[in-house]
Amino acid sequence: MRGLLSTVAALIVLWLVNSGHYTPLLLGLGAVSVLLVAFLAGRMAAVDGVWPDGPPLWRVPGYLVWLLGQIVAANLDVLRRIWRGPASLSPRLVELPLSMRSEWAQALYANSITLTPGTVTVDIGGGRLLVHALSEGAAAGLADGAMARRVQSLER
Amino acid sequence: MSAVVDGLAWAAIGLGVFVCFSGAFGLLRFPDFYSRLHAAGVTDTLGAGLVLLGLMLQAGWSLAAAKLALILLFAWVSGPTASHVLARAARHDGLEPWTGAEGRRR
Amino acid sequence: MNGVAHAWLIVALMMSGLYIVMASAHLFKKLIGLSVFQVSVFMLYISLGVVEGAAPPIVEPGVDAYSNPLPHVLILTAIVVGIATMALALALLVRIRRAYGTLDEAALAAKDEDA
Amino acid sequence: MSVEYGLTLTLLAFMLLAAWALARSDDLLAAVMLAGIISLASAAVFTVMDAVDVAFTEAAVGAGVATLLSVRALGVLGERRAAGRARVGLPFLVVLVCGGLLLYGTADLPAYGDPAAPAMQHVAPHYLARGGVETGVPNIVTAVLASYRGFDTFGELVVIFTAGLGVLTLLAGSGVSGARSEVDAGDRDIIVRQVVKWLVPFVLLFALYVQFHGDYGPGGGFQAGVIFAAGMVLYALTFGLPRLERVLPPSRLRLLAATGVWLYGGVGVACLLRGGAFLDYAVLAEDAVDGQHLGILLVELGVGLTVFSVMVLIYRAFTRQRHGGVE
Repeated sequence: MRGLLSTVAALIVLWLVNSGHYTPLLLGLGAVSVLLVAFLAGRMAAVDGVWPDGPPLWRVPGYLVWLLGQIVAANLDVLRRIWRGPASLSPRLVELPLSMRSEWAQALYANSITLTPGTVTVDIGGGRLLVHALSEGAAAGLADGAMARRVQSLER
Repeated sequence: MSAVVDGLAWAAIGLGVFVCFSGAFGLLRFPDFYSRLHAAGVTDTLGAGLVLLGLMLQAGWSLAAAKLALILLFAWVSGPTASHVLARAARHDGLEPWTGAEGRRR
Repeated sequence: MNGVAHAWLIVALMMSGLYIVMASAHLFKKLIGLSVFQVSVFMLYISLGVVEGAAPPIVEPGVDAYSNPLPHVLILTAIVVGIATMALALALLVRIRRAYGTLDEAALAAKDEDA
Repeated sequence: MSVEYGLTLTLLAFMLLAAWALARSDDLLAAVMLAGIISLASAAVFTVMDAVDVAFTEAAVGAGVATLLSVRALGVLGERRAAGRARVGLPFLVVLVCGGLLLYGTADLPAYGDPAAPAMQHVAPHYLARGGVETGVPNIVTAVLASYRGFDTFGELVVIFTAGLGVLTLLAGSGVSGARSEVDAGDRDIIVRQVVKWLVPFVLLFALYVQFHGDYGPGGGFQAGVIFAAGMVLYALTFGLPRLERVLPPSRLRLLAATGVWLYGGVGVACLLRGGAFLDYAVLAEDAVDGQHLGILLVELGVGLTVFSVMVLIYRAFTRQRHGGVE
């Protein structure tokens, strides 16, 4: 339920940011739209059993800033390799343990890995993560577990 | 808009275009499907990010800038998911990754 | 000075679509060719409504030159009608494939001869 | 040559390359993807040409729904390659002659962006000058679509509805029952499930935003309907068609599709009953402009409802087919 409530809050923000017309008519239509979507989202969750869930909102900006730094650093590394050519690659598949409990944290971790170029999550399941890394350095960067710890701390 | 902000905006857009171009170049240059995904990731993340940052600087403190930020957020959520789905489909189809010079020698 | 070079390119694209429709023996491929043809018609239409240096036809204070909205209206609805009719064509292909076991033009004609 | 024109030409040349690759390829899936690329590039061309509403629609329909439906249909057909021998000679000749004549015809076209072109002389100046005042809607495309040419649009909506009926009729009976037709959600992994769970509500709300802001910016019922349907299809792709059918029963969808057409026509009849002409919204309220505004809002809603439900129904009809194309 908490997930659904934060979904509604985010939907309201989305409407207000997109709209730019704050007349009674459009605000009313906005309210009806948000309620309709929330109703449908609730129905979907009731049908498939997956309720929207996520980290506490105040912890998100800190993680995003950290992730942004990682993304830029990883991009620079891959850019260098692009211009040096395939000889600079040493691609490999590595397995990582998946230490998060909740599904959203596992998905967030997996997508954060893919979002930093140089590493792509290939498979997930059975408490493990299969990652394709472009180089030894990229694989080692994941193996040290800094990102996993950050995502885990969001869970608490 | 001040000349400084305008200059920064164009610098970001120019840099973003260069990064996107590099990503496309890598897409052609890298040896196999999986490594090409990384090159595409460069375009998706930093390339798109820099171009949108430039546009946000041009838009100034307005709703347009907020919408551009939303676009970036959307791209950063959907992009890696798509990359992952592609990689997973390739793996399940039995496509083996290229492992570089050592792999070829073996 | 702008010319009509865009129209030449659009004609070339249109002809590629037509070529795919005629040259390919597979009905699905023909349909894809048709959609390429369709897109180029849309672009030719829209290009007739462009006014150099004008704004999109959304009235704003302080703007006095807009592009022609009429082609936009016609093409906008045509696109959605296009997907609906394309779905109809795909459904027909499904039925043809069920009935004949092939989508190859020559094979279809041969089966019709036999019947 | 202006920058915009150069951009248009570059994009067109790029599309021509894609079309060339399409003509040469035997692979049907590749053909679908190349057609999708051409479609997306054309959306960019429309943006450069100031046709923002069209670009929006083309991106959602051509590059999105059309590609998805084609891939679905390919799966159902069980065809991978256009194996048959292609003819070259005669088609090439026809294309050469036809293209030559069209190129000859372009000599009479006005230059790109010419403000004095014949197309700018007739009703367009009136729409641009008076549209905003007469309908109270700043987006002239919406004003023309829903009000000045509202009768045309009604026709188009009925075409979409009829095409949807056609697809359902053609594919009825040959489908398999919902439970077996789609892979179980267990097949989709955690990442996709979680991302889609978060994304779908935002896609749906964005569609509603597009629906109700068509008066002020690019958007309206056609785009909103397609985007709303895309959100639902995204859900079905991830969690399975049977689950979508529990959220949105097909009988309800069929009802909605008809309701949209009824709503549009009903607004027209309401205008008649209040002493105006069919679809002349001015009589709907005390003030003519308010009436126009109300009428446009309602018919756009009708368009959105029908387009959305027809798209989802079409997707469902294709998804329920047995794969491989055999009885």
